[in-house]
Amino acid sequence: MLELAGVSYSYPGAVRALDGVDLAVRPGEKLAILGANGAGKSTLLLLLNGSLRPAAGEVRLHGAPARYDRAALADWRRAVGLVLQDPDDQLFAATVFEDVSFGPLNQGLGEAEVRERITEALETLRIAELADRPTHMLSFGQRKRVALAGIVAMRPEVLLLDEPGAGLDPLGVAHLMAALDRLSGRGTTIVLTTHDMDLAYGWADRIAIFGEGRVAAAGSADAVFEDADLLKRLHLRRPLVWEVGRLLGSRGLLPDDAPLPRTRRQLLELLQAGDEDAAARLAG
Amino acid sequence: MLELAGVSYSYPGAVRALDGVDLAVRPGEKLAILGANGAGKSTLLLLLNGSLRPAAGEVRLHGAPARYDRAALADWRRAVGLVLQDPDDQLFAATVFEDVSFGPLNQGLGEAEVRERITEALETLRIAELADRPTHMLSFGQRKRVALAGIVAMRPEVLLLDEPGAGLDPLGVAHLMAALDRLSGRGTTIVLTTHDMDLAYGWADRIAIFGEGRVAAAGSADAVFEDADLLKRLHLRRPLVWEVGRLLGSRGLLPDDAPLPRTRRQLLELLQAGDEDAAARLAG
Amino acid sequence: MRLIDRHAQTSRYRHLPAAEKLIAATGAMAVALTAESFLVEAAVLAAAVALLTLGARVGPRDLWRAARVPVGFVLAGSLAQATSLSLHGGLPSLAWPVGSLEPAAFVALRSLACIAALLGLALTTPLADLLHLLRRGGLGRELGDIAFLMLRIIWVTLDCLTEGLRSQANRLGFVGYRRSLRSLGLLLAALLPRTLGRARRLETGLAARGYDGALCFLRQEQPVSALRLGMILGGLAALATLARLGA
Amino acid sequence: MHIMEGFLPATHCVGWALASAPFVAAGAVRIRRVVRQHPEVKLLLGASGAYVFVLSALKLPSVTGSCSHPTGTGLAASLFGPTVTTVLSAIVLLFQALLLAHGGLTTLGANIFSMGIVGPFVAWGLYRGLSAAGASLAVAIFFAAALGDLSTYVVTSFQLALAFPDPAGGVAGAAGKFLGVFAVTQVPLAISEGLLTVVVMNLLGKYSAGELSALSVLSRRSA
Repeated sequence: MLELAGVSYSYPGAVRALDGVDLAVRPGEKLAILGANGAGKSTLLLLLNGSLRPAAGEVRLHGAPARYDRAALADWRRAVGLVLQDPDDQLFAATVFEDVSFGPLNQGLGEAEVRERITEALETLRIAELADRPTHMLSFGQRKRVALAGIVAMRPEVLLLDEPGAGLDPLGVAHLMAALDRLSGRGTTIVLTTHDMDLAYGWADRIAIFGEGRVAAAGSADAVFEDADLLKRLHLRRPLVWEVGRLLGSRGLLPDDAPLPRTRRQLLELLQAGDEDAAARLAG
Repeated sequence: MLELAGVSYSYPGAVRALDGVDLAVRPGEKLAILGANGAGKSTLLLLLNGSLRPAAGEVRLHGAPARYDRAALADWRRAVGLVLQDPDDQLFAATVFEDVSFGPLNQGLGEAEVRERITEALETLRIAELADRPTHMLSFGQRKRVALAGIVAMRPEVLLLDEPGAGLDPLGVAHLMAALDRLSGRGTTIVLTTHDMDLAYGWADRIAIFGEGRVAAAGSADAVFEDADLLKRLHLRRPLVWEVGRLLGSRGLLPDDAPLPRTRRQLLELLQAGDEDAAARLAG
Repeated sequence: MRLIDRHAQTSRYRHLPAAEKLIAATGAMAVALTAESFLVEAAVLAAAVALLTLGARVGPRDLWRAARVPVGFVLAGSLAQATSLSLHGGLPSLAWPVGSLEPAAFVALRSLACIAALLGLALTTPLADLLHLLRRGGLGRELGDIAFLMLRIIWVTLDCLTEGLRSQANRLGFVGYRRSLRSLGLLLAALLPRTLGRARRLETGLAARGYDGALCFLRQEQPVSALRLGMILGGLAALATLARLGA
Repeated sequence: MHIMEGFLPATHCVGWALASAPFVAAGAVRIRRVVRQHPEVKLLLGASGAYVFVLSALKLPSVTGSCSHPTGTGLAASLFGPTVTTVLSAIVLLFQALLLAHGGLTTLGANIFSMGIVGPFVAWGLYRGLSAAGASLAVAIFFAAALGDLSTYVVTSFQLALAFPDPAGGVAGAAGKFLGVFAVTQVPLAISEGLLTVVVMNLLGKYSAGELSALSVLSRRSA
């Protein structure tokens, strides 16, 4: 539904940020784009929603080459929402309610519909109680969620998020990821960038490894994390849960029928279950 | 050497941020202050270097109550260096060299001494090659290290760091922590705040758990992470390495003589060693 | 810097329509400025302070901190007004002319009354609410949008400034006059590109939300209540009557 | 230096508001035109105004050891041009009245006249004049900023003197008094502001040429 074909991009006076990127986003999927700081992940998202125009190659939206005139961009942004890393780059109004209303109003919706969208977006992010609060008195984590609500209220088909977990504590990340799961459950396609391998591993359907200006590997987590040399070259490391799960599995310490754990919780539960198995065996 | 006794602090017109904090920093130690976002960790650091003045209680420096006149503050800051979270707020000069020279020059050192300090600080941070680079063209991770170098060049006895790992990818964190270890090896006392439990567990000599406006627990990692209820109440969770290590230990899956793993690397090595043990036993 | 705003955002009166509060405050100022009796000025001052401390529950300490600078100016200005400067044998000398004290005291009291009325507005009404009124009342779309953006960016930039000052203080940047000036210069020179960069990124961020040059948003505001408006106008009328009777 | 709420008589409030109105209106018309030609300038202006506000909230050290706020008119006028600065200053003064209780609503017109009109135009004129006369950049900027600050203060004293003439010395005598009362802090402050502005413009010229040229769309006279 959203596709980059051979896309290159350079910032004026700087080295090439993207160098022949191929990437196709599939409808309804949860795609994580992994890469080190400065690898160009943000640039990639800006190209995916038309904020930047490729120097070479093509962006395709619903199969057709993207156009960059005003009307086309407006449609594009209706379909593809982008949440930037720093919420202060996206918030402008004095209160949360006012701020979230901006996108839906720009879509030309009526007041009743806009109100409904706001209520729903705040509800999805579990921040209904913030509606009335001034944006400049929110914590960083709250601002992050408000910035996301501002896009969610526009009901895009595809949601792009730049480092959604950056700067949040574990609880903040958990809240945010839970909201993304609710959106995904309703059919929204979600693409996020991160350098947190465990976050990506626990959440994504599909993972794209990004480095040296292009997508170096894309596929299931298991396939992608197999290539140790590639990860090393791009200064990435495997998720800890992946590593521990593999090692435990290879030693036969996990229940045979269980799939490998993908999240911290799954790993710990499996370990505890193993504990009980062993205890049961001893007792039996 | 640096001590908070019953320290309270409120921001004007807002709720109490700190409420009777007791904390003593010991010479030469590596102390991690753990707490959720917004718990008041940054406020605590600002009190520790005299940037904020307690509403109640006392800060003690080398055993004597701290004074807040100009001369005393200058001495204080010579002894206690604070690195803030966002490097962009801390870099002013056009080049890395000039920026790092800011502190030593303000200390009134001669040019030769200042040059030496800069060279040493850049060397410690492994960024000597950046000396002539314009600060605004550095990556985020590089800017973080330059901001740290600016304080390191002042050779403080105590180094305070606010969320040094925030926003960095794993490689960036590894570089930064390696630099902190070099400083610690030279006798610098280091205090950092973080919400990354694994980072704290792998690095610190001692851990203080901060929440609800005070230090709720302080001591060795093992003692501090024992109290599951406290951690839960403060929205913290145990380090994954700690959890996995414990569970493996309790199942007898780690070599008996080895201490529990504290870092990702130690954990994986122990697991692999166990693998080889098992293999050896099978072969034997 | 944030003291007044914090009160405004958390005030009990925050949700009253800004128009009502603006009418009350500017009405009180108009009465104070046109009245010529000490009694009326004192009544405006007392009413505003009472509304702030008893009604809006602003603590006396915070009220004083908010009023400190303007009150200082009023005292200095009135002192200058009350004295007379003359040159005797080439040396300037100050004198207290007979009858100069009363008019100076009156101006001081009038000014205090108006400052209290201003604080009555500022401590209960977020600035953004007043900007809405102005935008509707003829400030124009462009200027209104610019004022809103200013307000938003001010908060973000102030955070940068505070952290920057802190960081420079940590590195002894304010030891001595020359170093202080140099440090502030470095800070301001670094802050301009940062602030302009913020504007560029905000443009990208807003474009992602369909920004096409106009800032539009829905407001949640209580409608103006005829009862409250009547009470405000009644109070102002009483003060105005008092002024006429006193004159 | 702001005239605080309620200090000027009603007639003077109205008078100064009327005196300032045409300048503000002219600036507003220009801003509207620039914004319509270059829509992206709206955000640039918002950021510029925020910068002017934050600048004026800074505590400036003075040679006497006392601290006060700079007017920022010299720096703002050299960055954004005097017409745009007038409008931005007007909004800044409104914000200061409502966020800091510095200045006031009734005295807004008088304060705009001194800080938003006379200060920037004096600074701009001096800067252009001195540059044309061959003064070095630093000298031109120093006098523009220092005298821009000082002229603001002189105008304020004059405004106060007009409102409260001295029984013996008349308006001139009163102006002397008000100048005297505030001179202790203001003259050293003007010198500090001049020096600071030199440092800032110097650094900006060296390292932020790109940003300065982005701002030229605001200060260019032909726009």
